[in-house]
Amino acid sequence: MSETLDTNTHLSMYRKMVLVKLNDDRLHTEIRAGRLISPLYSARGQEVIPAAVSVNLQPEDYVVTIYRGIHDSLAKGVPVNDLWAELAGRAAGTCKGKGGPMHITHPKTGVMVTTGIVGSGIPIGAGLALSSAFKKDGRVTISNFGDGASNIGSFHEGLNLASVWNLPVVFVCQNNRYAEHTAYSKGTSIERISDRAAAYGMPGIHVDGNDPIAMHAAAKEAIDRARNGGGPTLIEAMTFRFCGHIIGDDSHYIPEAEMAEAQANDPLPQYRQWLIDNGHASDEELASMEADIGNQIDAAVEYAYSCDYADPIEVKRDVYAHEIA
Amino acid sequence: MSETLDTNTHLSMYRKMVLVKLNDDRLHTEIRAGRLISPLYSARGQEVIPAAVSVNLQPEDYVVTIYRGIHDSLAKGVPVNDLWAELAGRAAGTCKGKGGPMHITHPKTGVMVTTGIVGSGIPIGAGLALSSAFKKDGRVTISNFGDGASNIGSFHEGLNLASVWNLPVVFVCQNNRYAEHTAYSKGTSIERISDRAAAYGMPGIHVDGNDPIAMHAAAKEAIDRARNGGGPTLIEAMTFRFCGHIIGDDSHYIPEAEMAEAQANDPLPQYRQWLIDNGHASDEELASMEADIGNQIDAAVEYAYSCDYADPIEVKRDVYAHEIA
Amino acid sequence: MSEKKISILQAINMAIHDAMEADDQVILFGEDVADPEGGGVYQVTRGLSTTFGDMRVRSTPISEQGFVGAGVGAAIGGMRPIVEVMMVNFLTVCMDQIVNHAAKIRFMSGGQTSVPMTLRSMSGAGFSTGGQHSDWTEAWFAHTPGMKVVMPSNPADAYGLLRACIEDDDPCLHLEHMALYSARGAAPEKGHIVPLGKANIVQEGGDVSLITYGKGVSDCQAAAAKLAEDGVNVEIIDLRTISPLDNDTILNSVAKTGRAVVVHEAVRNFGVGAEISSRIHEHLFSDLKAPVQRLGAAESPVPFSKPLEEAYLYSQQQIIDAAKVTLA
Amino acid sequence: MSEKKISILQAINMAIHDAMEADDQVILFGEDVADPEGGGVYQVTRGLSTTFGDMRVRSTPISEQGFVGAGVGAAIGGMRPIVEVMMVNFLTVCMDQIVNHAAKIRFMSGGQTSVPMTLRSMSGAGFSTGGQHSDWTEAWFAHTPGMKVVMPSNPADAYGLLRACIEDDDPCLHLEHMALYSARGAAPEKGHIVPLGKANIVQEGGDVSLITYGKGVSDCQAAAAKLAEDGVNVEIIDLRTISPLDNDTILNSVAKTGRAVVVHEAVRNFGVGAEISSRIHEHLFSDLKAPVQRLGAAESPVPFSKPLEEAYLYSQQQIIDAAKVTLA
Ligand SMILES: Cc1ncc(C[n+]2csc(CCOP(=O)(O)OP(=O)(O)O)c2C)c(N)n1
Ligand SMILES: Cc1ncc(C[n+]2csc(CCOP(=O)(O)OP(=O)(O)O)c2C)c(N)n1
Ligand SMILES: [Mg+2]
Ligand SMILES: [Mg+2]
Repeated sequence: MSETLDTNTHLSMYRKMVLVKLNDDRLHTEIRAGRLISPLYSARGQEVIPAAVSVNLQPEDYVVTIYRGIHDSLAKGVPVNDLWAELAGRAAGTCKGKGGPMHITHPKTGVMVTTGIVGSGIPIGAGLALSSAFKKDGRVTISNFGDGASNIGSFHEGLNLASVWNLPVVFVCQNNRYAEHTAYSKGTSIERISDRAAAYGMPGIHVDGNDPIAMHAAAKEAIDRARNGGGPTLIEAMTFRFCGHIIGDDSHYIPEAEMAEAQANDPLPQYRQWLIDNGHASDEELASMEADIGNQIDAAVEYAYSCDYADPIEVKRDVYAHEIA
Repeated sequence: MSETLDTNTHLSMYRKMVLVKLNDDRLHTEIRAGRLISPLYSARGQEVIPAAVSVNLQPEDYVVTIYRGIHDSLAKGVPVNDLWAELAGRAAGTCKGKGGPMHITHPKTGVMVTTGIVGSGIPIGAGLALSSAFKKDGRVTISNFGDGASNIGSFHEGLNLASVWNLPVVFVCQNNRYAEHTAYSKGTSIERISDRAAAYGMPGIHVDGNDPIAMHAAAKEAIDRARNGGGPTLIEAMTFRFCGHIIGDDSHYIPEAEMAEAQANDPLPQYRQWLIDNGHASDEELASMEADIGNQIDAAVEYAYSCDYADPIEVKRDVYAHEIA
Repeated sequence: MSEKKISILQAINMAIHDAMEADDQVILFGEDVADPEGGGVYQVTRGLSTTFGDMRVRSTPISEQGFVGAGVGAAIGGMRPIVEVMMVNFLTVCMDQIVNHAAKIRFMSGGQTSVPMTLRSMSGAGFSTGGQHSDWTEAWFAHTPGMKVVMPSNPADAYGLLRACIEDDDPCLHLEHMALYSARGAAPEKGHIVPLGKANIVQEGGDVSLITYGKGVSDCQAAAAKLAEDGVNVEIIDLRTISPLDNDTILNSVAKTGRAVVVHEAVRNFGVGAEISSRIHEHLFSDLKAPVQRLGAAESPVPFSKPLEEAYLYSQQQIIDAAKVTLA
Repeated sequence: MSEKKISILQAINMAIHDAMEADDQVILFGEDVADPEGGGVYQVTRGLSTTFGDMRVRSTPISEQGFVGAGVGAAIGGMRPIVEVMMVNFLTVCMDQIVNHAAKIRFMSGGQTSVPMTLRSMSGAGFSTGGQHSDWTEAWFAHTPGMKVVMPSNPADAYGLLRACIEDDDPCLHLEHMALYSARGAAPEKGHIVPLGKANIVQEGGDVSLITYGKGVSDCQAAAAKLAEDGVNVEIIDLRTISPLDNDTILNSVAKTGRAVVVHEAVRNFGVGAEISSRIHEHLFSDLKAPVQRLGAAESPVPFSKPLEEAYLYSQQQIIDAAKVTLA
């Protein structure tokens, strides 16, 4: 890591990372305790990516993400209260409890679509960018997806279309080396997904997605290009997924050495130490930030559980703009 | 053109080209005269590609092609009588008149699938190759498609899968510069489709598909590689489509100069002259070959029109292996 | 309605034109739809890119998942995209964007986002285009909550339904029959809207209700003329909207006639006719004088050859016979 | 049937195992199906790659169009592929290969080629997996000539239907309900076949026929037990095969009872129930004592939260009420 960013940016990134991490921990706790009924596709280990991307975004910029994307949503700014109410299926949730973790949506903070279908957010992201191109609203769209998604047709069609139409979108492939239980090389015929950008005449960036500074630089380059009319970029951010595909998955298919090495390189404690070593914050300051975030999450969980479920009649609402008899 | 092939191969290629060309001419005549009711996606101008590919194939090798692929089917060996009976919708046709021009199938000569859906023959070709890998039957599969097809998801998924599984298949992209009425660069974000092979760790060959010798060499290299366990290849064969997307299309969207230049480079008369100039055949020999082929087609058309239509009860047959009440 | 006659093709073109003129957020894309590409393979969209510019009218690469997905995204971003998927059979390559996304996003987001996108797609047997260019799957989309499905039978309805779809805040599928593109009829007034979910009684009659849509309407009219010769008074209902179905119009008609035949070009089994027939039986069990008859295509892919294609499609005689079965 | 009890999950695993043992041409692929990937996300295919090797059992990239298309090609090339598309909602990304190719190729080739491929796919609401992981679209495939569609309700049927699908010379879709994977029942004999197109009378009764499949069977059994307390004698038909429908068994039962309720988890409108209801009315118009009732899910995407998901699904009470409506 080399120093190029100011303390504010660093702390802003670290804060988002801690929020994502503690939130993920708490989700595990609540689900394991049986207090929350929800699938959980943990992004533990991938915190750096959305933190570094989102500090480069404006509040009105758009984000599209996937079932695993609670980290993307939180980093973009979805309020923890609304998020937890949704995860708890309550009427006060972002989606009235109708969407759940795989479909978090919060236009107020730019989180426009969360999809459970691998790859489908890529053309949708291109479409959001198209709306910005029409409106000249200056927005940039980030579309997040995994390494496995780079093998599905939507990836190909979405990237080609975004390139042909020169759209203001950044495709962020969070390469955590596994797609469900399938190791990268069993599904993907090329060593670097970023090299696929060349198939679309698009810049491709391969970056260590666990290195906040490198990730920040990659995101900044791509977002600036999109905002300035330079068109789309494909970023492949290398990372790892510590908690399996879904809660309950014991990662038995990951060689022990691979997991051990990844865990030894957990970006969070490393970044924390680096921030201290480089004088951006003291241990106490960070501890206090962490405690604040922890309290915020405690409050959100408590708030969520105190909320009511939506009335069953809500099944009939939001199917169409106007209820159909 | 440089000389590397023997006279037999040259004449074999030329014979196939003439067959395809005269057959196409006759289709235009019959349809225009109202004697044949059928869509026609002419491959006039693309004759070299299937001629050069198929002289490198064994009779039992598989071919998959598209609505435009009558040239591929004829070059592979589908008998003209069976073909014309099908185009005329007769019971004696390859498919009993159930398939028509977009679905020519003739397993006896290895023509396994003709599809009307852009791109869908690509994964199917991979699957045929997979069956060969299982059976170790030594077959190679050729999957033909157009330039526009390289932008659809099936292309991406099919090539990636074929590469990951190292299948004995050759993907032949017949780049005629237009997809329906859309010029190449409006749909495709990269200059050479063959460069997309790199996205799948697969060799990509860019070749002049109107040059019989170059095309022969490209096909041979790829087919040999597939047959010897070296896996798939993507060939981009540059060519042109003289008669529009479908019969009736006046190619108004093609700049006149582009069309004129392409027509001036019609590969058929050029190759004919080259064969004579290089002593492979005399003008008279070629004229006699052409006359023979013309007669064969005359006979096929006559034969087709003399055949009966299938009984209407045939609508119920071949839906399932056994008729369902 | 004016006295002027236009074709359905013209009506669709006019509807898109007028919608784009009325609302800047309306955009159009699909394969070959812009003028440099001929304004559509059937020229349905001719002139629109010249009038409204390359930004708003775009020819796309061949990538239906890509551009329908882009339609979903653009709609969420506040546009009103009209997206042409050239043929109904090609909807199979982008079902995910339509069914899992366009149709569900309003609900899954708890009403925060929506997809006011209009899909246009065409099909129709009778042209010897074979198994992958002529069949119909409207029943799939009708079975998809969140989607609306319409199919016009005449120029004024094509205009009015398409404008209603474009103005509607939910995803709509506007189905077009190739055989009807050239069908002529009274031109609609500019701005004419045919409300979604409202069927049309094309012809009143007291003996039997023929319930249909799209090309079925003219086929039923022809059959009704023959039936009239035998003294049978046919009522013809043009559904116009397949989903949501106009229960009231259907049930009122059959309550009156006591007999019904449902006619569509899609294969009969598990088709739209099944839903209509069940609803009629459910609501009018004791009023019905005969079981509802259903007509559709034969249970096979669409054959290429003319005689087989004819055997595949329902015939006028079959409509007449079905009506007579209910009268027996 | 032996006395041993096994789960549906085990039955499916055994059926694939025994089919692969019996026929070298049977191969298996899908996401994560091989043992290095855990033998399927729910371990349905555990052990098979170890037993039959990496050539015959393959985990695929995430590319359903690619690997279902490869299944089509491999089947044409003489193999009998079993292809797992993990969830029913993901069938939307490969509809083209299923509907335009697998289902149509035998017909379009005039019988020269065929696609003896078995697709397996799973779904089911009740697990708070939300709008894109739990709904059902069997009606789409039943509306597709050339396809066969089955859905087992118990382990022996799962084994027998799956083996029948694999042996069948046409493309079959084997649908699996997530809630039933752990359902236990008598183990089938090795080689047990449940013929396609034959329904099963699960319980005989003279008052009303409940017609259902999959998870609907145990739901109807539970409702029937309550109805029995009120003296209502229920006949339960487990369709087992959704397409082609077993007309004879359905019609014989309803001819006897004069009353019928169709129950499925898919949304009611334009669902499989509509076809069944129409057929019954068409054939038994004068024998019916009451209109056929249909039950299905509410007309919405599947909601995430428990109370909404419950409101979405049909309830036991609704089955009881529907039966009583026919008896009123
Ligand atoms: C079209 C489709 N196929 C399969 C699935 C099942 N599935 C869910 S997540 C997943 C793995 C995705 O891997 P990757 O893209 O690497 O993202 P990650 O989960 O690792 O973040 C699969 C196969 C799906 N949701 N959609
Ligand atoms: C999925 C799909 N989308 C659209 C079409 C309509 N269509 C038929 S041919 C064609 C153009 C294909 O162009 P290309 O791949 O270059 O092949 P060519 O026709 O030039 O040989 C299109 C768009 C189709 N058949 N299938
Ligand atoms: Mg991954
Ligand atoms: Mg082309």
